This record gives sequence, C-alpha cells and structure tokens, in this order.
Amino acid sequence: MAELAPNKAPETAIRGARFLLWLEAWKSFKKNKLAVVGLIIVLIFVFLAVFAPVITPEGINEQKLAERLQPPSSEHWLGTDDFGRDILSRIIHGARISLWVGFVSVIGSIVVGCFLGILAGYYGRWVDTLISRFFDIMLAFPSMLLAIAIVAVLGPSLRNALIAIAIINVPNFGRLIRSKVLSIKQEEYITAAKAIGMRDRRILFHHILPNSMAPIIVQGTLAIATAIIEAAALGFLGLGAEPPTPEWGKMLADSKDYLVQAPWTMFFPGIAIMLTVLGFNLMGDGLRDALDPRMKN
Amino acid sequence: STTTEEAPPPEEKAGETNEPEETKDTEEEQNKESDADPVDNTLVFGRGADSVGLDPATITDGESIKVTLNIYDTLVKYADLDTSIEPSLATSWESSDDGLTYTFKLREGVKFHDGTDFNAEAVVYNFERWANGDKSSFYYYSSMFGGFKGDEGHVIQEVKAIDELTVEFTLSRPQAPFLQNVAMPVFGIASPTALEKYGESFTENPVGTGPFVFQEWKRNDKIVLVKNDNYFMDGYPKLDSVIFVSIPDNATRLNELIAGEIDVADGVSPNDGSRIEGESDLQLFTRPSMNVGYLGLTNTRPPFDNKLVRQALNHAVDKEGIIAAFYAGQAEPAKNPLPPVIAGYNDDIEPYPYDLEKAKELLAEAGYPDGFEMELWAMPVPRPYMPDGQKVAEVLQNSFAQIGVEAKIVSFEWATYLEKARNGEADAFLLGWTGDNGDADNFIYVLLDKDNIGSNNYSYYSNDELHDILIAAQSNPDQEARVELYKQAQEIIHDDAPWIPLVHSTPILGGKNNVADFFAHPTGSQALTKVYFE
Amino acid sequence: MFSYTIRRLLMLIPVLFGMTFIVFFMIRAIPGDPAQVILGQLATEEAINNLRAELGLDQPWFTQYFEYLKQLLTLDLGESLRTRTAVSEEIWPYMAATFELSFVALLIAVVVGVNAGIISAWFQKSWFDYTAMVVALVGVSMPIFWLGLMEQWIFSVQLDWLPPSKRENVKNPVETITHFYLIDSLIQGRMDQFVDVVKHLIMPGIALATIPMAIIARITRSSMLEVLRSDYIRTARAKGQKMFWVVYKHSLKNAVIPVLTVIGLQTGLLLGGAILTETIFSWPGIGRYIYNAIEYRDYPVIQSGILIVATIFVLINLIVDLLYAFIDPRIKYN
Amino acid sequence: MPKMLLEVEKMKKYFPINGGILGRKIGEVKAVDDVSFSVYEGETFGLVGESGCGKSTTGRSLLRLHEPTEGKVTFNEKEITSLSPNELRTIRRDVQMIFQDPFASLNPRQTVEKILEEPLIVHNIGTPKERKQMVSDMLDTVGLNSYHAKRYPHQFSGGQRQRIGIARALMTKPKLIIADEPVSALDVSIQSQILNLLDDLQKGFSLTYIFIAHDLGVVRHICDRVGVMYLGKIVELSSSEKLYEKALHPYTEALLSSVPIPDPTYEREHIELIGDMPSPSNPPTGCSFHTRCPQCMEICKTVQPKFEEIEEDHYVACHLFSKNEQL
Amino acid sequence: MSESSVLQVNGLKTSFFMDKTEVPAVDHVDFDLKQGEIIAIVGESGCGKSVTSLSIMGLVPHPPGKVVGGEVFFNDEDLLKVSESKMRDIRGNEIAMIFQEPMTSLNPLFTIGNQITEAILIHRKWSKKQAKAKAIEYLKLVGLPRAEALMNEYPHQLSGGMRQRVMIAMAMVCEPKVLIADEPTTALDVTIQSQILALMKRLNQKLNTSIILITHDLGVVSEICERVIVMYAGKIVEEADVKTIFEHPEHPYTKGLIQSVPDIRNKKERLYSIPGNVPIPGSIKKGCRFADRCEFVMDRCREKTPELISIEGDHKVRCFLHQESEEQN
Ligand SMILES: Nc1ncnc2c1ncn2[C@@H]1O[C@H](COP(=O)(O)OP(=O)(O)OP(=O)(O)O)[C@@H](O)[C@H]1O
Ligand SMILES: Nc1ncnc2c1ncn2[C@@H]1O[C@H](COP(=O)(O)OP(=O)(O)OP(=O)(O)O)[C@@H](O)[C@H]1O
Ligand SMILES: [Mg+2]
Ligand SMILES: [Mg+2]
Repeated sequence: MAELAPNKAPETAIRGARFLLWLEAWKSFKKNKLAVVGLIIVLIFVFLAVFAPVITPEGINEQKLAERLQPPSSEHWLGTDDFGRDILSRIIHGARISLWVGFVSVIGSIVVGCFLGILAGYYGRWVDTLISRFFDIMLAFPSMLLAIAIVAVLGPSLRNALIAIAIINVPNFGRLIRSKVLSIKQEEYITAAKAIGMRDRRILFHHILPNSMAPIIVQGTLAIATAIIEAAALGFLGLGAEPPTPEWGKMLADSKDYLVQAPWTMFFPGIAIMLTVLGFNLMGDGLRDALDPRMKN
Repeated sequence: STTTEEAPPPEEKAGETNEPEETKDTEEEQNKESDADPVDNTLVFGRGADSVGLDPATITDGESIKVTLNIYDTLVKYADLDTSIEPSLATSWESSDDGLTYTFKLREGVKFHDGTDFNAEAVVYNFERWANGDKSSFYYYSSMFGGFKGDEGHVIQEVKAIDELTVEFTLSRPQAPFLQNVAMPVFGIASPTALEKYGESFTENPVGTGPFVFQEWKRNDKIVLVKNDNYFMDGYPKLDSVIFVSIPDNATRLNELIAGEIDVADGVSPNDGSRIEGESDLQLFTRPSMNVGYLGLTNTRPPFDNKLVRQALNHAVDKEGIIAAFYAGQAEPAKNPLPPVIAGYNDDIEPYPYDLEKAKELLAEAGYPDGFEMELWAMPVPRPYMPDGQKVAEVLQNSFAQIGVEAKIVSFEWATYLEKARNGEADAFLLGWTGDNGDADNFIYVLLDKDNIGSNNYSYYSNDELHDILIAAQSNPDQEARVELYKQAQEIIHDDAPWIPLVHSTPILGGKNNVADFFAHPTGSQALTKVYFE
Repeated sequence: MFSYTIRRLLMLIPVLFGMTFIVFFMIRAIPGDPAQVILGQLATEEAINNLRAELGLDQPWFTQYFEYLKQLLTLDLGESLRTRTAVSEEIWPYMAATFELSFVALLIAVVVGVNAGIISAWFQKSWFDYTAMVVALVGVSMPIFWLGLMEQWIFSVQLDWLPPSKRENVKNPVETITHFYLIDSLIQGRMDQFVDVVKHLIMPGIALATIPMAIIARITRSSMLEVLRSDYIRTARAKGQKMFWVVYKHSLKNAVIPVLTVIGLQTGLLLGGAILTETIFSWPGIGRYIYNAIEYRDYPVIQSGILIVATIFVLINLIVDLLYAFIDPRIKYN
Repeated sequence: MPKMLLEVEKMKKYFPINGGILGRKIGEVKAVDDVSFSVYEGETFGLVGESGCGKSTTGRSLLRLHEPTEGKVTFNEKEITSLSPNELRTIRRDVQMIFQDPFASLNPRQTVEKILEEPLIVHNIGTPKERKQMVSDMLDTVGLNSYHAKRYPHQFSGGQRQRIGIARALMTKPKLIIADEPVSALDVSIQSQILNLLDDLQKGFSLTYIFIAHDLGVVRHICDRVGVMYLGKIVELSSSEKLYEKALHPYTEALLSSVPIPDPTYEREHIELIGDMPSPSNPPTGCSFHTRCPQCMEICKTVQPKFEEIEEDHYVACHLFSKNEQL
Repeated sequence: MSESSVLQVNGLKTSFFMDKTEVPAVDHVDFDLKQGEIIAIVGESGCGKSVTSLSIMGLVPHPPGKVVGGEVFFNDEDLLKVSESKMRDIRGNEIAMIFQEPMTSLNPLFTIGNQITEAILIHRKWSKKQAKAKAIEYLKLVGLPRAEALMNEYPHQLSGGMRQRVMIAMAMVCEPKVLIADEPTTALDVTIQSQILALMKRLNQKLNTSIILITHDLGVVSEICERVIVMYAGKIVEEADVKTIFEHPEHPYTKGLIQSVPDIRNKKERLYSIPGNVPIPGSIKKGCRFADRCEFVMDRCREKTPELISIEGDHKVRCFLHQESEEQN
C-alpha cells in the first residue's frame, strides 16, 4: 500500500487539493504517448479555431473566380476551391465550426442526459422505467435517420444539425449516468454517507455526481469526435451548415465533383476531419486510461 | 404548357421509390431474357433518380417521362433536336382557319404492345379518359388544356372518331400551341384494353405503341425495356433493350460511366465535362438549351416590392463569372425569361450590366443607401438549369455583399423549399424551368402571369398589362402576331425586373464512344429509337 | 430463460409503441404536405384537398394515429402514399439488400476486428499492437462517405478493379428469388453472377465495415487484456497449456461478451441503414428507402420502415442477451 | 448492572429474489432470521460467524441501512425501527459505523479533511473554523497527522485508511459504534495497531462497540460478550470468557477447533465439519445446523431449537441443551 | 544440489519495471525444498511471496515483471534458462500451482470436467475417456462428493471450499513432484480452511509431494508446515523449522509478527504491535528494510544490508543483532 513519506514538506505542496486528483490523472495521461499526440492535435485545432481570423492568410469568403481550383502552391498552401477561395483559410475557420458543433452538442447532450439519467437512476421505480424506456426508444432509432428527420422538422441549418446531434446523443449519456448512479449507489462509501445521516440530495451532489464525472468526461471527449463526424455527414447530405460557412463536411460535399479535377479540394477537408476526430479519440482513450483505474494495465 | 422538369420536384433528386410489386410479373419474363443474352445490344442509361410511375398521363416528373417516352407514342412528336412538330401516330393533320378544329389522320397498322389495334377509338378513349379526369390525376392535361370537362376554361370541347383512322378535335377557343401541347410525351396514347385490365396499377404495367416494350421495374433500381419488334418505324428501334438505372450520386454515376458499367450518364455536372472529354472512350452529349435559371424576387415582400431594389440587384450579378465557374462555360447569360431558341425571344433587350456602382445608386434612390438584410434561398438539388444552386447562391451572396446587401443563404428540403417559396415565404429564391413544348407561353405565362400566383409564379409578380398581352397571345393562332406580343411582354418584364434571369444552360450527358445517334432533346427527355452501338 | 425471453418481448411493446408515437408525430411536424409532394407543383388546391381526403390526411392527427395503431394491430403496415403499394410487400427487397451488405460488412468487421484485437492483446505493446490500434483509431475517425468516395476513385476509376456502385451488373442481372443476390446466384448455379455480386459487395462492405471493425478490434483488445490478467488464465498457463489455446480457448470465450454487445449494437446500426454508404454506392437498401420516404413525406413508409428497423434492432439485441446465457453459464435469466 | 444501550428483538431481514415473467418476487434470502440480543453501555459486543451468515446484514439493519423486515430495535430508549427519516438522521449521530473495506468506504474523490468534516456538516456541528480544528484534533487522536488532511484516500496505506474510517465514525462523538470486520482486510502487524487503537478510543470516548468479525482470535481479544451466528440466527451468546472456555453449541465448538493456533506444540482435536453452510434462500428445516452437525439427532431435523438461557448469561439454541425437551 | 532436494532456489531476483525504474519485488531469495517436505513462506502483503512462486513457475507477468537473476534448479535443470516449451512440459506436470482465490482461479465458462481433463491431456497422451476417469478419481481423492456429477458442473455452482478442492485435484492430477500453494485458504472460512489444510497434509503424505505453502497466517503455518521462511519486503529475513520459529524467533520482525497475533486460547491485555507500515517496494534503497520499524535499530542497520546467515543448524537470520554475535563468536 502506498504511503507517502511523512517527512515531505506538507502544507504548501498540497495546496489546491482538489486539483490533486486531476494532477495525478494528468501525470498518468502524460505517460501515454498516443494520448499526448491526441491532445496536441486537439490543441492545435483549438488554437487554429480561436485565432482563425488572425492567422488565416485570407478571409474565408474572398471569392476570386479567376483563381479557382488552383493546386497547392506557395501562395495557397492547400490550393483554392471552386470559388477561388483559399482552402487553408477555410479549413482553419472550419475548425471553429466543427469544434463548436462538437463541444456545444455534446455539452447539450450531457446536460440533458445527466438530468434524465439522474432522475432515472436516483428515483428508480416508475420514473426509471419511463426514462429508461424513453432511452430504449431513442436508441432503437437508426440514429442518422433520426438526425435527418429532426433536421427535416427544424429546417436545415448548422444550428439545427447541432440540435439534432445533441438529441441523438442524449440517451447515450443518460444511460451512462443512470448506470453510474446505480452502481455508485451500491458503493460502500455511499452506505457510509448514509450511515452518518446524510440526506439523499447531498449524497447525490457531493458523492454520486463527482464520482460520475470521469466517465462522462471520457465519453464526452469521444462523443465530440462522433459529433464532428455526424455534423460532417449532415453537411455532406446538405442538411448542415448554410453556405458559405466553411464546414468541413460541407466542403467535402461541395468538392465531391472535383475529386478528379482537383483532388486537393476533397482531400484536405477529409484529412482535417480525420485528424480532429482522431485527436479527440486518442485523447478520449488516454483520458479513459488516466481517469478510470480499471483500464490501467 | 408546362414542364417536365419542375413538376416532379422531389422525384428527381436523389429520389427513389419502392416497390415490391415488381417481382411477380418480372420473373417469367426474366427467364426469357437471360436466355436471350441481351447484353450485346443493350443500352444502360444511368440517371439520378427512379421514375415515379409509367402511366404518362399521371406523371409529372422528368425521370418518368424519360421512360414513358420510349414506351408510348403521341399523335405528333417533336423533332430529334428541337420542338418542331413531326408526324408520329398521326401521319398528317389539318386545322380550321378559326383554329377551333383539328383533324388527324392516323397511321395504319399500328398495334399496341398487348397486340390490340391502335385506331381512332383508342385516341378518343385516351382523351376521354383524361378529360373526365379525376382531379387528383392528369395534372398535365388540366394545365395544358385549361382544366377538365365542364370547367370553364376547358379547351378540348370534343374528340371524335371520324373513321377508323381519323380523329377530329373541336376546341372551345383557339389555342395557339395546341399541336405543341399534343406532342408532349405525357399525352402518349395507351392501350385502352390494358387500361381497363390493369386499372390503378396501369402505372406499373404500361402498354403503349412505342419503340420499346416494358419488361421489368425494380423500384429505386432499374427499369428494363425491350425492343418492340412490331414498331411502325421500319428498322427501328435498333437497340435490343434499354435499362434505366438510378444512381443518385453524380460522382458515382460518372464513375460508373468511366468504369463502363453504364453507356450513357444523364445529369453530368458541368465540371465533369472536361473529364469526359479527357477519356478516350467517352463522348459528351450536349442538350440544346431550352431552359432558364433565375433568382426569383418575391415581389410582394419588402424591400422587393420596390422596383428600384429589384433593378439594383439585377445590376449586382456577375453572370459571366457564374457561368465560367459553375457551368463550365456550358451556358449563356440570360436577360429574358425565355431562352433564345424559342420563337418570340426578344434579343433587343439590353441586359442590366454588371455594375456595382449603378446598383448602389439605385439602392440609395430606393431608400436603402446602406443596403439591407435578406434571405437568399438556395436549391438543395441539382437541376439542368442550375447544377449547384448552393454555389450560385454563394456567388450572389458575395456580390450582394459588395453593395451592402447582407444575404443569408437558406435552404430547405426540396419539397419544403417549393412549398414555402410558393407560399411567398422567400425573399429571393433560386429556381428555373425547362420548357416542355417549346412555346413561349410555356415560359412567360406559366412563370410570370398573375394567374399562376400560388402555382408556378413563385415571385408573386402581377402586372395587368402583361396579363392582357399573354392572354391575347395564347389564343391568337397567328404566329407572327404572337411573336410580337411576346417581345412586348419581355420588355415589360425587363423593366419590372421581377427576377434576376441568370442563365440558359446547356446540360451535358456523357456516353460511351460507341453510342451513336443519341439525340439529347432540349425538353430533357429523348426517344432512344434511333440509338445504336457502333 | 423462456420466461425471460417472454418478458423481454413484452417489454418490446411499450418501446415500439413509444416509437410509433414519436415517429408518427415527428414526421408530421416536418413541413411539407405529402399530397402536395405527390401532386407536384402543378397541382391545384382542390386536387390537393381531394388527395388529402383520399389519403385520410385531413383527419386530426390523433384520429389518424389511432387509425394507424388499429392497422398495426392487424399487422397491416399501410400503403405507400407514393407507390400505392403495401409497405409490407415492397419493403423486402430493400431489407434484403441491406441484410446482405450488413452481413458482409459484419463478417469483415468481426473476422478482422476480433483477430486484430486478440493479437493486439496477446502481444500487448508490440509493434503489431500499436499499429493495429492506431489503424483502428484512424478507422473510427474516418468519415465513411469520404472513404467510400476515395475507394471508388482508386479501385474503380483509377485501377478499374471493382465496379463503382450498385448490387449487380445491370446487363447481367441476378434473377431474384430471395433477393439475397449471393444466395440467388448460387442456387441458380450462376457462378459468373456470384463473382459479380461479390465484386459489387467488396467496396461498400469495406466502407461499412470500417467503423465496426475498428470498434470491435478495440473492445476485443481491452476485453482480452482484462481477461488475460485474470486468475483463471494464470491457472490455465500453470497447467502447461499452450499460449495459443490459452488465448483462443480460455480467454476468447470470456472476452466475447462485451464484444458481442458491441456486435449487437453495430449490427443494429448497420441494419438501420448506413445512408451515406448506400447513397455513395447506390445501394438500394432500407436506409435510402426510408430517407427517400422522408423526402416524399411518405408517412406510412417512414413509420413502418423505422418501426421494422427498430424492431430488428431490439430483437438482435435481445438475441445477443440470450446468447450471453449460452456462453456464460453464470448468466441465468429467470 | 450496566445500562442497556441497544436492544434488538426478533429482528428479521429477508431480501427478495425477483424473477418470473413479470419480475415479481419469487423467493427470499433469509439473511437475518429472528435475531435478538442486547448491548450494554461501555461493552464490546462481538458477532462472529462464517461468511454469509448475516453478520453484516444484522449490523446494517440496526441502523436501518437495510430496512429490517420485522422486529424492533431500541437504542437509548428510542425505537429506531419506528423513527421518521429525520429522526433517524439525528439518531445516526449517536450510532456510527466502521466498515470492513477501508478503501471502498471512503469516497475516492474527497480529501481526508472533507471526509471527516462531512459528518459535522450533516449534523450542523460547529462553524467552519471549529470544524477544521475538530478534524485536525481527530486526526491526531487516531494517530495521523494534520498534514494528511489534504490528501486523498488512495494515497494512504490500508491501516491508515482504516484510521480515517475510524476517525470519521468518531467525529460526531457517537455513543455506539458498529464495526463491521474493521480489521479483516489488514495485515497482521497492522491489525494489531488498529485493535489497540480501538481499545484506546473505547476508553477515551467511553464508547460501546458492536464488533463484527470472523476471526475468533480477534473477537476473543476485544469482545466482552459474543454472539455466534449461523445462517441468519444467533446460535450461542455468552460472555467471551465462557464461550472460549466452554462452548456449548456444537457449531461453536467446531468453529473454535478449526482455528489454527500459531503454536506448533499445541495439540488438540479438530472437529471437522462436513460440507458448507446451506444457502440462506433455502435453509434446512429444523435446526439450521443439523446438516453439518456431528451430534445431529432426529429431532434436530424437524424442530427448530429455542434460543434459551442455559446458564446465567449464556444463551444457546440447541436441542442438546433444550430444557423443555429434556423434561 | 543436495541429495533429497527437489527444488533449489538460488539468489532469485525478480523486478517490476514501472516507468523504466526497476522495482525489485523479490531480492536474492534462496531456499531448498526437499522431497516430501512442506515448507511455508510467510510474510505480509506485498512482501514478494507470490512473485517468488510465479518466478519459479515462469509465470511472472511480463511486461512489467521480469526475473532478473538467480537460478531455480529442478531435475538438474535451471528453470530460468529452459525453453518455453520445455517449461510448459514442467508446468502442471512436475510442478503444479494453486492460487489464493478459488473463486476466480477456475475458468467460469468451462465445466469442471473440461478443465481437469484438459490438465491431463496437455501432458498425457490419453484418450478423453481415460482422462475423465482419472479426473473423477482425483475429485474423489480430494473428498468431493458426487464426483461424476461435478464433472459436468460449472465453477459458479460450487462453493468456495469445493472449488479449492477442485483446484487441488487439478493440480495433483498429473502427480507433480512439487505443489506450490499460494494462500490456498485465505479466502475461505475457518471451518473450510481446516478441511483444506487437512486435505493437503493427507495428499502430501500419500503422494509424497513436496509443498510450498504461501500464507500470511501464522496459525496455518504451525498447523501443517515443517519449515518456515519469513519474508519481509522482498527478502528472506528468517528461516527455520517450525518449532524454532515459534519458540525462538530471532529476527525482530518475526518476533513482532508472532506477538501481534491475537490468540483464542487466552486474552492478552494488550496486543503487541509493530509500529509503522510495510515499506513501498523499492522505496528503501540501502540498509535493512525493517530498520524503520525496528525496536533494536542501530546506526549500521541504516547503512548496510545484513546477510542471511546461519545461526544454528538450519536456522538462518538476516539481522545485524546476530551477525554481531556470530562475529564475536
Ligand atoms: N442487498 C442484498 N440483497 C440480497 N441478498 C443479500 C444482500 N445483502 C446480503 N445478502 C445475503 O444475505 C446473506 C447474509 O449476508 P451478510 O453480508 O450479512 O453476511 P456476512 O455474515 O456479513 O458475510 P461476510 O463475512 O461475507 O461479510 C448472504 O447470503 C447474502 O448473500
Ligand atoms: N503485476 C505487477 N505489476 C507491478 N508490480 C507488481 C505486480 N505483481 C506484484 N507486484 C509487486 O511485487 C511485490 C510483491 O508482490 P507479491 O504479489 O509477491 O506479494 P505477496 O507477498 O504475494 O502479497 P499478498 O499477500 O498480498 O498476496 C508487491 O509489492 C507488488 O507491488
Ligand atoms: Mg459482512
Ligand atoms: Mg500473493
């Protein structure tokens, strides 16, 4: 059993104790090379997204029809698209969109999913039955079709695609939380909390929820990856971002016809999607290993 | 008359239908087929969507017509490459001077595919069937001939069999484009016996007199037609069979063509023209232009109720640029709602030049010196006249922005798009039209007359003076006079600027090099009677 | 076990019921009127109203819903508004197309995925492990529509090895009996067609298999790793058993449950119609069938299509659950 | 005679087994089946028995962490079994628990300080500052340092974690502590540290313990009175002296003779029991021990023996000693 | 190798490599196992008992573990050097092992019969039928009722004690020369424990199998063992026959350990307790590993590591207290 050498300087070193767990997770995360690569990829894209207007060589919408479909060159590193717009600039701006869709939709799903999952897991009985059945129903839907139908109801736009993606992911989080609540409810420290006379609500918010965070973060990271692909797929079907938004899936769809003529128009947005998604997946895996001790080897 | 193109909105895009029906009647026939080894002389025609039905009278979509055109014949038909009238089931015809009576002499010895005789009675039967139409079917009939029996505007008062091979039509008022209309593929003559026999399901068991006999239909997948050995044109058709396959994705369809899986690819996107030219074993077919692509401005919605604003926007569009980029040059800029091939085209009209300064001036004059915000609706599906609405919209958005007009590009699913646009919910919308009988009326009246508000006049443009001209032109049998009237009409329209006419495109198709005598028809649907493999 | 199955089947009822409810009202919330869509833009107001009445669309939604439920109870799936054919009649070819493709994709995914996962776990931290897992991660990160287009471009356009799309060579069509072309061509002894059908299946099969394959490989690996660390594996090795058998006999059977769960879920997803794959490869499957029905507002088709897909999904997962009990004697459903 | 602190009368706890088509109850696990005993102020009452015999369930049911199926529990003249949830919470201030697994019973995401402060917060004791002081005092008391306060449970060794668990139980200054196998997860050398600590605390805080264990040596060492459980029932209850000197019940005897003695020279007879404890969902008829009892009689198979006081303060449930039967 | 020795361990060192640092779990362990003898290895959790036995079996989980030094002689061969296939022939056949957790050491998805016959068929070219008969024979030998029926049952249908018997039957079925039992009774109740211990003793006498019994329970040791090895933090600190260990323990750790066990025979007023905790493996780099907890610690204890030396016959101790007396003598 691990004992900290008692002669180490105490007070100061341990300030910000809340962080300690994260610090430790970070340490174990750091050791995972692939995860770090993932993190770096994600950070690069986040950086690009945040500073897009500053760093892009050109605006995203400067059409120069005369310069359309130019291959990569020193002037346009990734070439130009069929409007003569600089692909690099658009991909960089596209990072904003994809990350935005990824983060916001996942946060949306988490919030709603948590709410429902907690209700179900904590109150049990008919509340649980009702919510669980609802999740079953949602999960039984072919998810892409559901997303398409939702977008059809709301009208195609980036925002609505985001909403659709958030909705189809709700049951995943809901179930996760529910099962977490159920399993944590069985933990000995919850019995201990009850034994000291703690009220249910406090148990829920001080014990159960904080202990469910790790899997949610992991699942959330991975869900961002999926959400980005889903958004791209909707974009590809013409059900996502409105033009001229440089959404990657839409860029792909737009350049589909140029696959032979100007392969770079199709190649780079695809790579951008893949890299970002890969980044999140690698990071999610790393987080899982770091946050979930069971997965440690 | 109306178009093939628009009516079927949803059908054409990635549409697919579904039917199980196919199997039963298919199987026996298929056996025959596999014995016959039809591979050699079979043309595979790849297109974007499946047909909706094969009863020509009830269909509205281009993809259905492409097939029915080869199964049925009409009394008169269009020439191979334009809309001039040629004999078909009728070998000759004459009209009275007042334009109220038409008499057709029918071809002798023609038989329907089911072996029954084609004769005057059959023609009467078909027209009677349409004229007594159930209101939910036969849309083309009612729109081309002013409704059904008993309706006030119904044009065809009576259809009489004079003798075995003579039919006489009596009209209630003269209709200038009457022959143009009768030639429309939707008025293909069906076998009365088969109609009785199949009833509702005739649409899946089509029987006509045409060059090809229907054999099999696998919904969403393919339609197989085989040669009509008893076709009245000697030596035709040359093909043993034709298979129409649906391949929704443009790129895939082209790949199929390149890979040699199909012989002709419809709806090739203009950009791919060069690719086809680059392949030594492929050839490019161009369809003579008989269409218009435009940006409609809903004339009742502010600020588009202001003529100056509409004119200003007309100045702000770089049509040449759009054509170069997204039509690969396969189009010409439009200044009129009519395409130039159609009689009545007014070539004297001066187009609004691409002039942003002028546009700004006009805007200022209209009271919008700082521009305004608007929605710009982009079509979600490719059309011959607008292969990529979204991209055209982006170009428009970009130039509007330069005169201070902030356009937000909006799109809906095609069905929704049309419905909402028809309801006048759009500020400005991209749309277009392919003529289906080559008459000016089929463009100007249908698209811009106040009668058609709530129907094909999506821009809610209403001008009484124009209306009078168009009605006069409709019933005037004198071609010269009509041309003048339409030229006049175009002037009014040009000045009012209810739209921004964008392009008249030349749609392209790809084909194998050995496909000969394939005539891409301006209406979008062609008979494959003469096609053969070299 | 039997009673568990019955209970699960009973539980299916509220799920499917809820499903019909959601689908029914959701698709009616989609703007656009089927009558309008069917009649096209030339239709008159009157014609539309007539058609609406004929199709029963003029009734209040709830009336329509109860009518629909009544229909369902008699196992009547309704009639397509567009083709006027019973959905139950016309749906099979699409299902079959999807089943066939899914089967091939799943076969690829399971064979490759499971073995890659096993070997990765067995030789943990070897180059194979790293490579396989990175490849798997790239696999799940790939937009499959992109992959599909790239495949087509490389293998049919550039190399001309495989047909770009569809299920068969249209000039040499398979005579349909079961609508599974592999089976149909085989039972008719048409080897040429069989080969042709296989060729058509390869690219969409791979495109569709990519993600499940990657997921299965990953889950197999982690599940195997856990099992390989367990006491009974040590026991097996302490007996002197060969590592190969330790892995493929003792470990795999234990590791297979989570893998099975994933396979069940993935099968459901595949059968649910991989719309993008079906679009790119012009595959006349159930996904596009429903997708098109959405475009046409063909309510009965959407309703029944989704209902059938969902039922299959739920049933597959029920079967997976029951399979657990066959694999693991500790699991007893009572 | 010291004051009676806790009295348990005919307590039962049955867990339902669900199944069938509708998932209804199809059976029950009789985890605790009619148990009565009392605990006096200041003593350590031990509960021993083999695993699964219902010791933990008994301990938890006392606090209504499991709702007892039947029976009455009286603590300090209050009937716990009929309290409202709010009153129950107040009572829990006076009755605390120490758990077997010191790791599982500490929230891994809370610092020691937080863990120890929680009982105070829950029962509204002190201001934040006072609470901090109390925590650091308590850490000293259980042999930890206040610089441990900011650490997380996984950063401690097993023995230290158990000290934290003990400290938590003591925070509200309870009267009674139910210790559920508090040392069985620990190494021998650590076990003795904890046992000594419990001993010291009992004196320092005048605590009463209910000590659940399966290690008879430990029980002997720490308990004043011991109840031996078998299959949900107490089969023998007596002072620890008497029990270890002269066990009456055949089960107790067998149990004692099975304990390995760390003394190679010590010779004694082993009473080997055959087989395992039966399942509590399907207990044998009659005396539940009869299936393994070396001295089983006919009557044992059908008639359940009464739990009776055979000698002063020595209760047994066995037909061998049943007065009625012998008469 | 002495005449009657079946297994001889010399200077065995096994380390775990965590983040590239080497953590020795077993550090220079030497001992002999004689024919028919039962020896015990005792020590607290984490002191390296299991790793010692896994090292002998060649089953140290790798990565992260690795045997980094020493020799293990069996049949005149160094097991640490033989090929994996040779090692497989020995495992289960000549040296068998049973583990602490009877609950998890049997594969839950295969029947008892399947698992025992497998053990036979790996090493014997027998028919399935023969193997089955043998398996049933051994199930009976370990005192399981209904042996035939058990063959078709799954582990979860058995109680802990029964499973541990099955484990023993499985280990003994090839009649190995050496049986390594790693805490075979820790998870069991006392009544079951005493059944299992009695069984092992019987088997030892009947089949003359040598047994290495690993445990942390001194009571168990005194019940059945002849010789005892006490380990602390990866090293042997004391070795002697069982009587000597209990009567004259010499190492302060052994002494403390024996004194801190509560006895059911009499109530001690206060238990002895060794202060402090077992050190984290690898944390003590120099000196005696017990120094921090030792009552008699001297300066040199913190500087140098004492050797394991023989003080009287077979009695060996690793402590400077005795080294001194040796040196003085
Ligand atoms: N929550 C529960 N649901 C169903 N059965 C339970 C539950 N808790 C305990 N049991 C059953 O009740 C019986 C007694 O369990 P309990 O935990 O009280 O035993 P114990 O004597 O504490 O055993 P151990 O020494 O293993 O801790 C067991 O058979 C157990 O399976
Ligand atoms: N797989 C492993 N990875 C890393 N370290 C390990 C591993 N297995 C054992 N160790 C380390 O080796 C040391 C010795 O472990 P071992 O299992 O031999 O102890 P033990 O004496 O058997 O303890 P116990 O009584 O708990 O079984 C421990 O400190 C442990 O940390
Ligand atoms: Mg317990
Ligand atoms: Mg061990």
